[in-house]
Amino acid sequence: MAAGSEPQTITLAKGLNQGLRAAMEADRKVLVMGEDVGRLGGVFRITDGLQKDFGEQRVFDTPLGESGIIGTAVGLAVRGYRPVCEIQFDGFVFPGFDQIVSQLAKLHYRSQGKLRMPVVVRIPHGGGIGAVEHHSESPESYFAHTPGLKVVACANPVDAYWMIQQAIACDDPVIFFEPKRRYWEKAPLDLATPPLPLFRSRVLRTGTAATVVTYGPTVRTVLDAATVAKQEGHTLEVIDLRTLSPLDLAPVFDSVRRTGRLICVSEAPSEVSLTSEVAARVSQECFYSLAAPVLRVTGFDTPYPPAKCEEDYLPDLDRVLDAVDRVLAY
Amino acid sequence: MAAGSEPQTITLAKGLNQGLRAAMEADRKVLVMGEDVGRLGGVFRITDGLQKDFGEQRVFDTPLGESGIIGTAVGLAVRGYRPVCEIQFDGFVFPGFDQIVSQLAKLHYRSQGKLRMPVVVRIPHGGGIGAVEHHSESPESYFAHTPGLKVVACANPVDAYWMIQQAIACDDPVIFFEPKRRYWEKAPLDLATPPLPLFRSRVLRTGTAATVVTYGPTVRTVLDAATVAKQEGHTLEVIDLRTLSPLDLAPVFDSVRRTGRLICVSEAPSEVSLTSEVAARVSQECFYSLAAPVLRVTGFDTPYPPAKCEEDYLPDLDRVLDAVDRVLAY
Amino acid sequence: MPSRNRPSSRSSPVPVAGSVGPPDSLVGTAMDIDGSHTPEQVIAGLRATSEGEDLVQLLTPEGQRVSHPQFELEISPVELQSLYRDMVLVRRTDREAKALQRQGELGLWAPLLGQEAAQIGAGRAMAPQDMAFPSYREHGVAWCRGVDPTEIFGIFRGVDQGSWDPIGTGFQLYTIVIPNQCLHATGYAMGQRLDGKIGDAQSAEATICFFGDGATSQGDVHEAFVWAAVYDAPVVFFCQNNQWAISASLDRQTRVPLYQRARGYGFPGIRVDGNDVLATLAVTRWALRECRTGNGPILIEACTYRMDAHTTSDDYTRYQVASELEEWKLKDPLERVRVHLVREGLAEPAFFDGVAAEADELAVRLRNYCLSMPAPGPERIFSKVYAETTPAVEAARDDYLAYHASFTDTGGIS
Amino acid sequence: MPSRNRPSSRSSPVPVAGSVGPPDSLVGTAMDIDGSHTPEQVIAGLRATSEGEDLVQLLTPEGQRVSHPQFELEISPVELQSLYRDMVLVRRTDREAKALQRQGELGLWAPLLGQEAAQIGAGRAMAPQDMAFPSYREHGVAWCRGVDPTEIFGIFRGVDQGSWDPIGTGFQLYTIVIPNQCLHATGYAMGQRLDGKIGDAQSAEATICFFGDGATSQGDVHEAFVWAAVYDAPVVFFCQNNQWAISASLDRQTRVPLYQRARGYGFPGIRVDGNDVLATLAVTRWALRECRTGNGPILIEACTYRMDAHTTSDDYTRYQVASELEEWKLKDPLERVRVHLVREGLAEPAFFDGVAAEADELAVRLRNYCLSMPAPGPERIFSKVYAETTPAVEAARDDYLAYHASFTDTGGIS
Ligand SMILES: Cc1ncc(C[n+]2csc(CCOP(=O)(O)OP(=O)(O)O)c2C)c(N)n1
Ligand SMILES: Cc1ncc(C[n+]2csc(CCOP(=O)(O)OP(=O)(O)O)c2C)c(N)n1
Ligand SMILES: [Mg+2]
Ligand SMILES: [Mg+2]
Repeated sequence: MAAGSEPQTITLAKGLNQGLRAAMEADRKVLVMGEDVGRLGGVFRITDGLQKDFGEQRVFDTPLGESGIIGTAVGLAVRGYRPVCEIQFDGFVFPGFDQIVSQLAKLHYRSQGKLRMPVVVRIPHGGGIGAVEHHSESPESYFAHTPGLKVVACANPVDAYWMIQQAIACDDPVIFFEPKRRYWEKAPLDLATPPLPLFRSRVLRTGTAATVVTYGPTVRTVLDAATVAKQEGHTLEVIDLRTLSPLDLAPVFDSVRRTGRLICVSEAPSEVSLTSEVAARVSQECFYSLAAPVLRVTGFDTPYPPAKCEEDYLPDLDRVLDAVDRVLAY
Repeated sequence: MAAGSEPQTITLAKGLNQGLRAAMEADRKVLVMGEDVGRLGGVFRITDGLQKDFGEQRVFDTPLGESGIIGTAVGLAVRGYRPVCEIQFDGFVFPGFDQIVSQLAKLHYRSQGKLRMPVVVRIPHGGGIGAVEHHSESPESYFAHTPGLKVVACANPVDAYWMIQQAIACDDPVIFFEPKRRYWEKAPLDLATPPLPLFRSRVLRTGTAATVVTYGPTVRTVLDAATVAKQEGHTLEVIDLRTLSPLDLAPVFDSVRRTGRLICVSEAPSEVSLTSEVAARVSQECFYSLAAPVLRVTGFDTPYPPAKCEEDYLPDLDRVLDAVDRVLAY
Repeated sequence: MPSRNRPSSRSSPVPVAGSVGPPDSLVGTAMDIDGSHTPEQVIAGLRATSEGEDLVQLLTPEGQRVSHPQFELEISPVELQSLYRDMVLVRRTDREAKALQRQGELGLWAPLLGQEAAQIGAGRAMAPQDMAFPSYREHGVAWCRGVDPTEIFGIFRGVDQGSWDPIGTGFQLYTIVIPNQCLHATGYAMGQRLDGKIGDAQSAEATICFFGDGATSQGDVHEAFVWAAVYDAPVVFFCQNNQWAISASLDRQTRVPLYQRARGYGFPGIRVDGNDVLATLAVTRWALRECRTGNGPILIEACTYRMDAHTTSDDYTRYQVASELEEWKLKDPLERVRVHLVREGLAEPAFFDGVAAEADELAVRLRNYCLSMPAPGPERIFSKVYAETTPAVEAARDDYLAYHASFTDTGGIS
Repeated sequence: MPSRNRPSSRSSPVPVAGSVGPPDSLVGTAMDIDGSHTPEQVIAGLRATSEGEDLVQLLTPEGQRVSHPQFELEISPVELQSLYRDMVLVRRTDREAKALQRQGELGLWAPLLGQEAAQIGAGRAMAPQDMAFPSYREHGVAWCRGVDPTEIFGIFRGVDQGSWDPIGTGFQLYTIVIPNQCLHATGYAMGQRLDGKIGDAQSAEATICFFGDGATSQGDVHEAFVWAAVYDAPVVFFCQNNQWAISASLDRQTRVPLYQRARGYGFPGIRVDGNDVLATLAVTRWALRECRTGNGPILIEACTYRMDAHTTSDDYTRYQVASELEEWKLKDPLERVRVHLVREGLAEPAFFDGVAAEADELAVRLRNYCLSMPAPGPERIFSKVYAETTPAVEAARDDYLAYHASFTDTGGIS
């Protein structure tokens, strides 16, 4: 995909695929590893064609084991490589959690910079695809609570294309979340438009009635809700967090100081989560500006239910609008 | 320890030991398992003497592996046993994290009650003992964010004695945190005084200037701070959360409605943590009562530092009092 | 243009469920197992199957009974017929499930095509008091334990996560995180020993754990082997080596045959022809008996083949070798029993007609049940999160159900 | 009665650091390794050591050179002397560290007493370009890689978490979470292969990974074995079986000798007398060469014994059998080399006096350095959390340092 070529419409999946391709072309130390990432191109085809074009040395299927994937990636990083690990589904990252929390997150600190961990762990997250258990989890908070890690979530094809390249270029370990139910959404990619830095949140829509903060798969949900709210006469300011650790809340504080109202939306259970953190920080920083308490619209504090219940489990347009009604009622 | 015997002064470690003993006497399905829990009695001697008295069938050393410990405990629970697993140090729970999050927390829900998981996972947590890396972590938030688990933290010898028995009697999986640097603190145990239910927080001191909420090892820190603050003319209301999931915040809301000010104290990093949740909930529930933003005094958002730095890393009396000064300045 | 939804249609403007996956990932290929082979094919199959002295086989691909020094099997014509019947019925169930998935009645299906003998052989080897810990593909074992296929369908239709009684049936719930169940099985078996259920008594118990070739790479399998060996747990580790872990062929997981793993732990490892229901039955029966009498654990590697896609979302044409598939067709687990029954005159045509008719009835029943399977209501989200429920869960449920009702009442919010 | 602290004393009213642990857990027992044995004792020791045909030994406990069909070792008197010197110096370092811990100068110490031959043999077998991934007890290997003991002390004094250059020294940082480093070593070795550092060239590289007998039960060891085998990684898995995992004896981890684990993965497993520095050197040298030429991985089980407590916090009198300890004293790794050097006239008394003097000087240097070791300031907490720092970390540091300064200025807040 040569720069300067005219905007091309791509899916979020294609954006990731093209971004990985660009990163591998840019730096021969970049490796792609994981279960089924080779010939199959990953169960979501995100790595489609990479093994064919970059060879089995740089793009390889691993044995079945997430601790093995992360642990060997750590060793490869010590050796000077920049591994990009694919975790097949959100629910399968936990066997690798120890290597992520005890090693990947701590080695730079332990060695006081003598070892760097430029490792990207790609995780398709969230529900809404009618899957069986363990395929619809939203484990972002576990990682955002872990010092030493950086955590980002992309929500659209253009961000997907740029953010994966920025994550790979980052010298710190990055947990990279991909909104699996949005993989097939399309958008035009104009390479002439320079990307936002990786660790910045973005105001997607400006508004005055209330601020709505979200990330990942629910960004689309919130934008749709904002469209409906506008028809009803309320303009919502919509912010896509993009970076979950470090958090970039300055734009949120600015916004809430103007709107006086905040709603946090996420698919993850709410207890001890990213939405707790955002609500706590905004309540502190915007103490004198808040006209209403911060409301949260999230997945429920239960295990992820059978697929036939997920439409009720996931925050949808109606639940967001209901929260808008409630926050405006103050 | 026969009931009715006169109050006996015990350490927190002894409280746990006696509580385990009582639970094993009460129910022969209770098993104690983990690394070095047998002949050695655990590295902190919490299980001291149990193997001698209850035999190698009910109190046994396991091979070295936390996934193995939790995973076999799940199988034993399916068989009708009530395993009490010891994780030797907080930093070593992560190899068992997958079994805890994917299985222990979900089996009751998956089976819709046809399988019960009365498993207790004991974890000594927190710093302050001058230890090497991975021996001073505060991983409570990871578990409190996980639906299906119950999470408690004891802070004194009397609670230790009763809470471990209540946790073992609970038909749900309980992650049981023990404040390792407080193991040797003493208090009189009067068996005549009935215990508080397990999932209740407790007001330890009443006050009017501000409310301070904490749990585990920092309860002692906060009580000391309250003593000093009193000398300085400010009475602090001190609340020990005790239960981290489910949270029992009603007493906190009541308190804050009276004091108008809240400080949350925890050793854990603050980002996306239990203190975020408490701050968020109180900011919402006590929106019109808060005279000042909720302040947090916590460990820093860095990996746990070398032991020689922990005195600066850990929230101490001075940092709590400093927060009191700041919250009162509003 | 999105619009606030009406009670009737509460779907988000962007279609959600089911809308995912590249088109090709939604199409698999039905396998045509007819079993009419030329002599050349049969011989080729025979050669391929008998590779390795170490493979235990009692019935060759072309239906010949062969003997084995260690594993003998006395089996009556009626027993043979019922094993054949089991395999036909579970295969039919599998094909029907696949069809239902294609028609959108199931969200996903994990086919067992080709693994019928491994699963029926192992399932029928179990005693009523034994316990099985399955992975997610053990539909045939479930059948042997009396778990109705509709209960399996419930998982793949997304109406529940395993609705059968895991204790009463002696068949635990499916486990999707690979291979967590190996440790559960080991712990359960440790419990059987603690309960004194080891010995010669009729009441002695054993546990059997199912997992795949890919699963053997996970740490949990190792810890299960270590624990089981150290505690002499009465557990049979039954590995169905179907040669693939999604797109990963066996050489991604090991240099040597998987049954040899057991050597490093000090317990027996045996390799059986997993497409031979008699050999699988004999070896598993022996292994379970050994465990019941205190000589566990034991590892069994059942060599078989995944004759269909990994799941209905998988496109194996991207990685699987057609010739390999053809070769394995010659070793079809059902066909060899059919040929044997016919050639040895152990079953009349009427028997085969009867089984075929039974399969048709079963398929119809499953289809009808599937179509009429009730979807859970929103309250299911909040049900049984805990054995001792919490105020928070109760409150969340009440709030949501009230909110939910606001739509179904008077035309909802607007 | 608690009181708001003054700059001078900022300690909490309840004493915190160091104040923990039951008294008995703070006391270990110094071992008296003198090496003067009766013939009976020597024979007993010999018998005990040579249990199992499979044990590779080149120097018997009483200092006799023996030959081995597969592993020969040409070694000059000077080389022998330097191996002896290494062992004396690391043992002295170990004893000094233990003494410093007793005096409160180190927070903890993990003794290597008894494992000197295993570590010096393995460490000296490494080529400069090889990479070592240690656990937390490999002080002897560190010595061979030129890591000064004071850098090891830094970890146990709590001033840092590993201050040496893990790349330049070819010796990675200590790893405390058991046995995470096995996968790091495997990944690093995969990288060596990717870099084309396999072959006969002088520049060929290998990796060696250290872990204990207890560590072998963890899933990560298994995954490391699987990955290393599948990718032909040039890594030597060096297991120091010191018979104990804190209070767990070997039978808690396995039924069979640990070197046999390798069988199940299809790579060689060798058992060496870990108290025989010559055998350990020969076997490890061979294994590293095999790896460099592309024949990795290889597992080595070095049979040795933990002659002291697990750490200075451990009280092994609660579980360890004194007789076992006595038996192993007869197999002391230093003593057999000393006896050999003397009996064969390969070293003059002056040599031994020289080494003793050197050990004394080293001990003094280490002690002095330890006492003068600077404690990190609070800024260390916030240092190098990320390669690319974040505003949050910077702000937290600035806030805290300002707060901290408020105490050291004008008498602090009051
Ligand atoms: C921990 C974990 N990682 C990844 C997956 C995704 N996954 C599902 S099935 C599968 C392959 C399993 O292969 P195998 O063990 O041979 O069993 P088979 O599907 O062939 O029966 C993978 C990687 C999973 N379910 N669990
Ligand atoms: C994952 C993990 N669990 C528990 C511990 C606590 N622990 C420290 S050393 C040790 C025993 C290790 O024994 P072994 O592997 O034989 O090594 P050795 O100490 O004998 O050298 C244990 C259980 C740990 N460090 N890591
Ligand atoms: Mg398979
Ligand atoms: Mg050991």
